[in-house]
Amino acid sequence: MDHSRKMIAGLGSLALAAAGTVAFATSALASGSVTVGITTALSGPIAELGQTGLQAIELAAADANAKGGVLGKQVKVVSADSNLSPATGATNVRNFILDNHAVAIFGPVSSAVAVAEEGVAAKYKTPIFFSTSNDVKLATTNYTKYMFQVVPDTHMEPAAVARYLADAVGKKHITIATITPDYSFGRDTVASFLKSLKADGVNYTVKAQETPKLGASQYTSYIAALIAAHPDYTFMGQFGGDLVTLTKQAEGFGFFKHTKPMAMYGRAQLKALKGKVPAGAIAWDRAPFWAMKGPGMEKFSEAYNAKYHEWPSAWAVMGYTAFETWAQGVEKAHSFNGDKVSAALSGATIKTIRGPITLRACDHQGDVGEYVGTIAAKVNPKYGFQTYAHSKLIPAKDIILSCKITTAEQPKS
Amino acid sequence: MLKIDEIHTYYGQSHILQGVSLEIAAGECVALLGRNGAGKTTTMRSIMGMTPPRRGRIALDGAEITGLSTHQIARAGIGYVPSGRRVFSELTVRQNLDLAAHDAKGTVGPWTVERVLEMFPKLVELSGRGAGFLSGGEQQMLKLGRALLRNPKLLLLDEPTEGLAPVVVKDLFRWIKRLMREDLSILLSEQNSSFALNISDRGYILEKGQIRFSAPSSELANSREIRTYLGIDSKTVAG
Amino acid sequence: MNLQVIVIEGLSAMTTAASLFIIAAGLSLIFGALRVINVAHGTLYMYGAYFMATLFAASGSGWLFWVGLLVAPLFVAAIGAIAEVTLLRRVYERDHLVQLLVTYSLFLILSDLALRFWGTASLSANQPPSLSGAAMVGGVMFPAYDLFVIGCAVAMGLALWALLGRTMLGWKIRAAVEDPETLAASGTNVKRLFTLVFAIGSGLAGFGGAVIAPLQSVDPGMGQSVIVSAFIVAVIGGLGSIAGAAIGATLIGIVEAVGIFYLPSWAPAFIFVAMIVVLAVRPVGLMGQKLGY
Amino acid sequence: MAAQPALPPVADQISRKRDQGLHPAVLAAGLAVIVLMLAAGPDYLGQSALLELELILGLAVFAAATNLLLGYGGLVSFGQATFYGIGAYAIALNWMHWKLPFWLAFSAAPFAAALAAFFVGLIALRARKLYFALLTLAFSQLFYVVAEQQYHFTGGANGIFGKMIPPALAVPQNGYWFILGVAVVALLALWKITVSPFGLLLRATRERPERAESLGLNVFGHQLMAFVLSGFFCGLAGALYAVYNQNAYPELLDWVKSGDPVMMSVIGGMYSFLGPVVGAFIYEIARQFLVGTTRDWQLILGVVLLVIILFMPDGLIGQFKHGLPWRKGGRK
Repeated sequence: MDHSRKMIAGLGSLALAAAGTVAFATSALASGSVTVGITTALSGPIAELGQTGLQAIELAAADANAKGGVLGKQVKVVSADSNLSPATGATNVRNFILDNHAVAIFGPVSSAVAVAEEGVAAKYKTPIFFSTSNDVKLATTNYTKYMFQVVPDTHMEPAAVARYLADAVGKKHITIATITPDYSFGRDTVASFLKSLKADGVNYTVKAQETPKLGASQYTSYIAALIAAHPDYTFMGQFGGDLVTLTKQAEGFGFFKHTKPMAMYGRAQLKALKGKVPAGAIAWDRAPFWAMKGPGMEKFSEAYNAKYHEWPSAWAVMGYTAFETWAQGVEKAHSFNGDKVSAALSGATIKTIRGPITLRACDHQGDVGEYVGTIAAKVNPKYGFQTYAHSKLIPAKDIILSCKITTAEQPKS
Repeated sequence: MLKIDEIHTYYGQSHILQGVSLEIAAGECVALLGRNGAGKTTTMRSIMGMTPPRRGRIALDGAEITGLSTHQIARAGIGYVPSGRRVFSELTVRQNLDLAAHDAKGTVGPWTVERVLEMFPKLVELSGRGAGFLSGGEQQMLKLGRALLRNPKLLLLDEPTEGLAPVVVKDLFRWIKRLMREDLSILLSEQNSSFALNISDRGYILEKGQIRFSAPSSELANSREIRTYLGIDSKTVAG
Repeated sequence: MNLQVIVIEGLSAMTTAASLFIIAAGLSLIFGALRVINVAHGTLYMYGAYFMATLFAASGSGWLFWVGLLVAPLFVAAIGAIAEVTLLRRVYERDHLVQLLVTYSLFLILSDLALRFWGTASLSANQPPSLSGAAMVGGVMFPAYDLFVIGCAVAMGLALWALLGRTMLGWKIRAAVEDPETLAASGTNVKRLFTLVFAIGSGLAGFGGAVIAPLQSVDPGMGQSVIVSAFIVAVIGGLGSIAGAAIGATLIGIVEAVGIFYLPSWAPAFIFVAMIVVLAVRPVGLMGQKLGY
Repeated sequence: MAAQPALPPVADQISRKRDQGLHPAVLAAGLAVIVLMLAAGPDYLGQSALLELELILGLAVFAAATNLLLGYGGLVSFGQATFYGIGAYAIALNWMHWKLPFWLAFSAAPFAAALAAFFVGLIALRARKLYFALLTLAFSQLFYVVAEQQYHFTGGANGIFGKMIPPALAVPQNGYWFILGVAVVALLALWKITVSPFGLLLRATRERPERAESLGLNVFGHQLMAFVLSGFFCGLAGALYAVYNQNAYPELLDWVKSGDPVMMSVIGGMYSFLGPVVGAFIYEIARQFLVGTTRDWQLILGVVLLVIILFMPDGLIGQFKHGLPWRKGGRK
């Protein structure tokens, strides 16, 4: 047929061009553009997580475009608010893929939305990159070969904190209380934390476990219950604004004089609390730019600060990393095709601003470590908030679940 | 004093007043008569701007008041005594009066809280009582007092005898007579036609939203046709 | 359970109750006079908190806190007044559903505008130095600021009681609740009175936000998370009744505290159960009156 | 429902007030054409449009079922998502725990929702107007909190995701036709209910409850029946959602979700049967469009809603009947 002959001719000439000089091929392709989609929380209580992640991905796309694009194509970023609703998130992903012809999806904030989006992306064989939500289920029970997680999962993160604590307390007996949002993230985190403590041989007793609802505005009754428990350490699983609220209210009780708090104090919380984070608190963060070494990281945080007039959150650092991961996957596969990109990234090692990341072939989890440290007493003059006095990168190899465990839970087919 | 010219008033889709015109001269007491649902209360409410007419005009002392809101019409000099138990039942008697006096600030005229209490001495002893606990006659005093505090030029009395004991009706008769002596213009809507015709100078008869007759009250009272129409029993003429 | 725990639990229940009352009182006042359920009330509360966080973040010196406490309510009251004049005034005659949807639209619009003005990040207002730290109450440490919040709630309750019971404005509001037409016939500009009531109710929300701001993270979700609890408190107490709101807030404060202590995993469900039980027994709320709505 | 012989006058009065829009035959023909066009959808619509339609068809049933209470019964419920969510959860929970055949779960879903509606209605209908609305809201939140907390049973906040529908339905066109078929049948059944003696008596309870009561009509009983029927169809709509998206999660039970069908009914017009259906199409398409194109979607949605509420009191369908707004210049 005339039509197919034309296509064959076209493909042939393309192949010729590719086989010819690389420079020629690149300039020929540069005329086109390609779209990636990000749907995340852009309104509501945890919009900060989505917003900073989106900003970083836009910055990453701009950086890539300035260098000639990905595989010679300029990258366009489309975004939409998931409004924290799984249905909206899933529909957005579908629309990105079907209507905008998006070739990659970047992940949402809450795990409920992530699970919904993961399914849709897989249905349309489009790679999806999780850089904020970190539910271990995304890579186990809900695993699809199109997902990649470049953030420590809900097992790794608390395991890192447990390891840090184990190193600090040694053989001493300690009492622990936990307070986590009544939400799958909170539940999984606290369960993994306690399990990891046991695995690390820590001699502990749990005195109280509280689970206020996500987005609560009053914690006094919970704090009162915690005070009654007299724990040596209090593991606080709240994140975002909830952690700010909890810290402020607990501070008023003088609670932190009697217990050592442990929580995910990131850039936003440190900034919002303006020097009022209890000094010596054990804090962790998936990607605290101030504690991360390397010229790439420095360049990124300066550029981010110059563009958005704020320092990057962990969500921003990882959003950038996610984009880098996808871009290198495309370069390796030499294609935007989802199956090819997925195959190229599976087991690959990617160069990112935070250093090399290897995406395990068994579950596509990146071998990213977690940063754990103690909060400094004083505000860092350059950044305007308290950073860590001491910090440690707990490497992924110490905390990541074995492939045997994760693959056992993956769907069989 | 008040001139109503061809007003049409609606409640939703239903056409209640179909071109009502009437006039009240200064110092005159005019009765508005008719059966239940003839449009008496709607006429009152139209004047007060509570259910503004869609067509026609109303003028007070030559100045048009159609389209003004209720409080502006009240401030223009019309006092309104609604029918039924419409006192502010959660407030005390004294608070009811003070509230009206506060609203009347700046008006010129003889009526003050003291003078109202002089006219209705019963209210003095009741002043601390919740207005919702008053008897029908006491509430009538309070409503009248409240309206007078405005120092109005024109007083609208909507069904004042409704639900009152005969002895209180007699009191009411005296009060209205006294107000007439003070040169207050009054528009009185009544079911109790004999009461109304006895006290008023002129009368209008409303039927189905239209004025059917208008004549001096004595003439209306003497016409057998009208008496039959209004169903006046010749034995129960009050006053 | 020892005495200390009882004291702390009791005080925390009161703090919860206080902050609920602070939000619910304005909602109930507006409903009482205007018969409108204001879905945007939580958002107005958020505006108060944002205002405080913006002002207080600028310097952090103590006196600005007191300025904020005065100015934030005025700022929010002005927003409320504008909303009343441009939107709500048009729908008093329509049914409740329409009014509800108008305030819901207002909620959407105000939430979006807040995102534009203040961004997505959590802001925070510090506690003024004079009120930070812990105080000793009944042998236990309790946050001084929480005591201040309880004090504010009591002061607000008393002020509303005095306003409604002792002032001409209060009498007029109560008269307007009962019979706006007759009130207008005595010469009161009822429209303006309604605007004023809506502004006062909004101002109370703004005051609440400004008071609570130093106790929590000020972020785009804060209006949404309080509005349902505020409804529940106002409804349990009986819509329109300030005393009812106080009782409802206390009840919820106690139910929550007890629930958290004994059955933490079910505690969030308790306030809904409380509301269902109260309304099943008294369909108009504890202090509500049977009215034609 | 016992149709008392004493009642025809009320019912008759109301039936005369029925939709005086297009001639019924024209309307029926028009609707048939629309349904046929929808049925042929896979021939000319893209995949994303088809999926969008699947969602909207379910929502249309949800809105029409809610409007049975709202427009016909005068009962404003902010808790219909309870039943929508139960419908979806019935399928998801069966898939996760009991593994009974899908068709059994699908058929049982509306009955489960109706049963829940019976108990909720029994309590909520004791309260009046606003209190009723807020009580249904409280039930909605109660179910929401429970679904979020009973982690091991319901999957908690993440909900349940998985291959819960038979492979035949997972084929995009089959799924679409199935949802279209069920939705059309459900809408027809709902319409039948609204024009039945029961539907007319229900309107009587809305328009003149005292009169209806004095004529011996059991107002509470009728309202409860309406609540159960509405719950049944909301549950069916929820089951259609599970077919469309193969999941169930707590947000489906939230009061915000309950607000959706109310909004759709008001936008489309709650005093005509098709109003909520039209509202569902317009609301969902507009919302999708705005969310996808602008960060300020809440602002625009709010303004659009205001315009409709303030200037089109009977919704878009009502507006169509009364004449176009720019032609008549206000209705007052």
